[in-house]
Amino acid sequence: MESVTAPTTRGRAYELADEDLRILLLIRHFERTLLELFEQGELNGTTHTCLGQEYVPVALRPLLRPRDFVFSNHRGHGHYLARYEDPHGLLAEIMGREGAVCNGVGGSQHILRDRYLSTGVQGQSLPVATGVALGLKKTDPGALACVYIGDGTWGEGAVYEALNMAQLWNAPLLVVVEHNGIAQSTPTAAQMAGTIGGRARAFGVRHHRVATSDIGRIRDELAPLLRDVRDQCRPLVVEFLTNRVGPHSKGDDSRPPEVIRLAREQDWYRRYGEEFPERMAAFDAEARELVGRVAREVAARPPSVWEDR
Amino acid sequence: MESVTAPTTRGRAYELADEDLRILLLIRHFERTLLELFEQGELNGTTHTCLGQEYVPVALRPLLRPRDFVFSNHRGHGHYLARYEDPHGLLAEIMGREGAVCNGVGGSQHILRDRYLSTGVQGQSLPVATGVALGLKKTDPGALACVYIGDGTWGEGAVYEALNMAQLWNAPLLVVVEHNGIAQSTPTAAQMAGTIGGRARAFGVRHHRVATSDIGRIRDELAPLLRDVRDQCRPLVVEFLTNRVGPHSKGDDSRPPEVIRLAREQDWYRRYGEEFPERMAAFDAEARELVGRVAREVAARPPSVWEDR
Amino acid sequence: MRVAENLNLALHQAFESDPAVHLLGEDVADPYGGAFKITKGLSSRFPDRVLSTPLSEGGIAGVAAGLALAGHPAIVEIMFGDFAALAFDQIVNFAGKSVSMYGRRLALPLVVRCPSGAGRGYGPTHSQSLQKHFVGVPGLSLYEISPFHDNRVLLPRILGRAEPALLFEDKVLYTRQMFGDGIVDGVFSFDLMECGTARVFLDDPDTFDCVLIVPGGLAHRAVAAARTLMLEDEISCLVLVPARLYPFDVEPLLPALSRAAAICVAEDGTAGGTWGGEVAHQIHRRLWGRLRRPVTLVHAADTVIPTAVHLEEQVMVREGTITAALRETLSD
Amino acid sequence: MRVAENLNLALHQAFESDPAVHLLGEDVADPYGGAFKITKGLSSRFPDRVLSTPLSEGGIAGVAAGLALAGHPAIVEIMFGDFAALAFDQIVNFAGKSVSMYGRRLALPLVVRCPSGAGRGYGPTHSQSLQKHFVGVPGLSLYEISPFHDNRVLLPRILGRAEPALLFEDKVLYTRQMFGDGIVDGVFSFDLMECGTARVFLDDPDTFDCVLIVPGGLAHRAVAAARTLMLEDEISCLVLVPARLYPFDVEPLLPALSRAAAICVAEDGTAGGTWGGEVAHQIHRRLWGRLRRPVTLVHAADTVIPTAVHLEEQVMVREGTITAALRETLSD
Ligand SMILES: Cc1ncc(C[n+]2csc(CCOP(=O)(O)OP(=O)(O)O)c2C)c(N)n1
Ligand SMILES: Cc1ncc(C[n+]2csc(CCOP(=O)(O)OP(=O)(O)O)c2C)c(N)n1
Ligand SMILES: [Mg+2]
Ligand SMILES: [Mg+2]
Repeated sequence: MESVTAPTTRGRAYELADEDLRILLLIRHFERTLLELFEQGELNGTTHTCLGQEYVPVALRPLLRPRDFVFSNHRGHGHYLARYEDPHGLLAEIMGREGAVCNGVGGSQHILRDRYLSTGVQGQSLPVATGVALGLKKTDPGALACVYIGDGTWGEGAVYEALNMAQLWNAPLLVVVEHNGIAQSTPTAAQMAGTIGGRARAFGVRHHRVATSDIGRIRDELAPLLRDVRDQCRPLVVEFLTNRVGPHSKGDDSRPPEVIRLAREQDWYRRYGEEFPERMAAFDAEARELVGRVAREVAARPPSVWEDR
Repeated sequence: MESVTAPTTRGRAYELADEDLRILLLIRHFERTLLELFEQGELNGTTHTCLGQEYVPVALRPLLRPRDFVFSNHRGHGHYLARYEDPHGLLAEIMGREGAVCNGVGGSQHILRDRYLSTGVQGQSLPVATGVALGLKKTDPGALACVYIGDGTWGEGAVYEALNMAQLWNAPLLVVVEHNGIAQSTPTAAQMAGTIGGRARAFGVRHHRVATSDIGRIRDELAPLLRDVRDQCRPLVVEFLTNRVGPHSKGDDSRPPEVIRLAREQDWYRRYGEEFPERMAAFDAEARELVGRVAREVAARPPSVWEDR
Repeated sequence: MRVAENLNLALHQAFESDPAVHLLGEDVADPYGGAFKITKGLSSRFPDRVLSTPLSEGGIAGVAAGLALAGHPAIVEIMFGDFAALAFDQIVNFAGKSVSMYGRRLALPLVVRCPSGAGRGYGPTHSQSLQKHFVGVPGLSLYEISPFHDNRVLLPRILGRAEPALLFEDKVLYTRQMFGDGIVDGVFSFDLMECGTARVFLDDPDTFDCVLIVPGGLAHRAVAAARTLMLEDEISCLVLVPARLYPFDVEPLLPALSRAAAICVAEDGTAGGTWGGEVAHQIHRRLWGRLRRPVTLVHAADTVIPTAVHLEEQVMVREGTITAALRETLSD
Repeated sequence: MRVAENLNLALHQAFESDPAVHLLGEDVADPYGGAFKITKGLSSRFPDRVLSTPLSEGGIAGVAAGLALAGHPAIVEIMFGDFAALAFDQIVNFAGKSVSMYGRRLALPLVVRCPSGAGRGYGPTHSQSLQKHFVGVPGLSLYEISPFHDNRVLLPRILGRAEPALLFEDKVLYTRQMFGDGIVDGVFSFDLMECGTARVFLDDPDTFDCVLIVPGGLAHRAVAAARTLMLEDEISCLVLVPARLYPFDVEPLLPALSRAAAICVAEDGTAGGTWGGEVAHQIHRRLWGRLRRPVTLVHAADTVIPTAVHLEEQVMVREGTITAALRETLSD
């Protein structure tokens, strides 16, 4: 019921597809732009960027299908962009401008589009996703419900109520855990006794740990597991060991410098920059340019209108 | 982190002390009397008898100390009687008569006396007991908080939130699980994926399974474990594999006859009756007589008065 | 027909008429059929659509919301309504919010059934009426069963709105008979107003001294109070029993209310931020200057609901609590 | 001194004066010091008594109740008050009940702090004012911080009652200054009535046209409305800001209220079963026949709190919402 990737790349090397690099960088620049806009006082409220974790939804991209439901959380921009490549709609949502996915009502944390839904209350979405999975099983066999949560969210009782029911009733549920070692300011060890793997297994739920950020390898590993979620309606917890490179939200990073340095070191962005500097530079410039244009376009739009209350 | 008893008695045989037999039978007759009183229409509301499970609190009796907190649940008469040997106060509480432990306000499910407290909402008491354990650790080192729950209660998210915190913060918490294979009408397999042991371990919490109803053996097994709870503030889940011999509450037993028969076969009452018929008969008659007298006395009392609202 | 049976039939019909409807709850499957037997027979007829759940009130509400989101109208039975407290987040902060917080209306056909109320000796954590705690959440409607409202009409109407709703069900009412054919007893008749509110009257719905407004669980006590007031005090009462508690529209009741010498709203549960307070406020604002006296609210005593019968009686709203309140009101 | 700082000092003093006091909450430890920095410095000074918790709002409330039960007064910080929904069972059905459901009073010194309110663009699930959902639970008191009430006085008083309480804290208020020395600004003064309610007045607390009652989070908006009404309409308002919202005792306010041409209660959150409704009901009953008009309630619009600033402003109670409501009331 348990499997793990080797943390280092062994065996055949995976090529990073242009498409994937493009989306990775789209997300990266989207997030950076948000932090800049915040600093410039252009944005209100709060936002949680996924800097360092962009590869998780990018890796899952071809493994998920349009009829799958995706449940996202507070740190969801990458999840959304990997699914819809719609920086305009998302930025408009965050800035409250015309063309916003949810007319500016939901903002960064509350997005609904087709079969994609996020909420700002941690843990709440797991039982909901379980219900959706049970529904899909009847009306859309082969489709699954995927729900993203962080390591800290394993503090919520709702997680266990949901895992229990998902396993009892064979829900095609995929729980993607972005284990970045921290919840807001609290290191995982200070908020979690035991392990995520142990907790999944305790409910009879299959668990797989992904210790690499190599997108091709991740897909190879996950493809057969996701097949079982779909075909056998067998719930699955996939735990990504990942790194939060940025602050929790806007500049609130109280981690010791050493920890931040380590996170940065493991950042795919840095690694790719070293591995293939020229290709990176070209794609990076393109993404930066694109997001910059999006930001200017969206900023120039009139405020969003909310009619269908 | 895991240990189990052998289900059958091997090695040295344990003598059942008179004292233990007396209390076992006190509880047994108390519960039987309740069901009779219900049938006769003498009681109102509902009640959950612990028929078949009496030995659990009796085994724990000498292992718990007056300064320990005990948290009980809906099926708590045995827990109370094993601690206080006070059938008058409890029956008065259930019948709403003078001398009731809680003036008839709490009834069967909501009892408070010194450091004993029960509530009717399943799972609620685990976080509370964790808090009490943390408090005791500071002001009463060596004391623990013991909380009784059933197998079905493992459906509640509160259980996991509490286990996590208890383990993270080294709370002297003892969770006693009376795993009787059923929750109201639902067999454990239909409401629990995985196992109780796995769930405790998933939170790093030590787990011990008791598969015997031999009181002396249980005490031998648990004594060192409870010492660690007290001295090392190491949380512990003790899972008793036990049998609900009676209905869930009053006559609502929808189990197949075969299952009920099996439960009855394992009943200590039947076994002791075979093992030492004469001693049993004598003690049994005494307990029956005692509880009968208590019931008559309490029934003759005026209604309880509730002043300190 | 007993109310429990009527509700059971309503559930069966909901399952028959829409093959997507699901029901979830603890011990709801046959042969047990739920703690109050309201779901009897459902799991035998529709085994795939009835989920007998673990003890996970919050989780169940969430799973049901998920089913609803995926197009399967979902009904939840919370074994004792008190435990809806455990599902408060899912009901108020997910289901209730999601219908509007994404910037457009979202369909979410979810009904959370809450067996409520005291009078059966179940004690402080199994006898509450938590209606008031759920009042005033945009997108979340509150209903209550009554002996006047056929649940075979009410339930499809609730589900048809495709919005999250709570359905409160008085546990004592389960054991009583439904009223039919406009007859309450030899003395009182009833009809349903166009807005859905039931009105109980003596001979003529337009002739009365006082108006009593109560949710369904109090219907029998209110009618009994009306009877007593008629016999002993020659005060005639119109009893109004709405099926939907929130949002509450006082408009259609104004003609009757404006003629009343006294208006009393009685409800189970303690005072403070209640449904009755909401109704009273609407009446005060709409009929200001035309009311002879303020609306009287009747509640349970300001404490927990004790277990022992004699204590429970001291605390609960009884027929006598209502008659006494109306007498006092009229004597002002 | 900023309100956040005052509250922080109050917590430090509570820890100094009672070595049994504990505080629990998510990310409350240094250097983070809580999402709103209210607990800054506490964990450094009292490392054994500050528990930075996992994400487990329900569990935390339970653990805190357990500490209180074992004699350790406990303060919980719910990071965003909205998540108190997850602790609803523990707060209402354990802590609130346990003080009386065992047939005698039980001490349970527990304070659940709820940073609340909109205006900071946090969106529908991080901006609510859930006060009304907790109103009317016997044994559970509700307080709200204000710029007039020194938390170094308020907090010990709450803890001293040794009963479960919720303390609502407006998130925007955190960033404002406390008022001291009876001075609000060049125009308005304030004092504290004996009952603890703050009153803001022009020259003389006994001379005014209207009364505005608001919880602390609305204090600035209410005072601003009073200022506008004075300058633009020559209407003078007395603003009343109670620290304890529930139980609410209207008695000491009656002399002032009975002289008002209009009374308005403004509160954040949507209409329906609100604290303001409760206050209004008490006023209507006590001053029936002496009021010129019914109490006006002011609420947020009947929907979720949207994220975008321009939308949030459409929904929230603003100064203008209050002035408009009072103008309309007076023109009736
Ligand atoms: C129920 C609930 N409690 C608290 C919060 C506030 N909060 C938002 S994110 C967060 C930390 C979440 O940590 P984790 O799940 O590890 O996700 P990460 O932020 O690391 O991606 C907290 C405490 C919340 N949104 N919901
Ligand atoms: C939160 C909550 N949900 C449901 C119930 C109703 N209920 C009382 S006992 C029970 C079954 C409990 O099963 P288990 O924990 O196995 O204990 P057992 O009855 O077998 O001793 C249920 C569903 C309750 N009291 N509290
Ligand atoms: Mg994390
Ligand atoms: Mg059991």
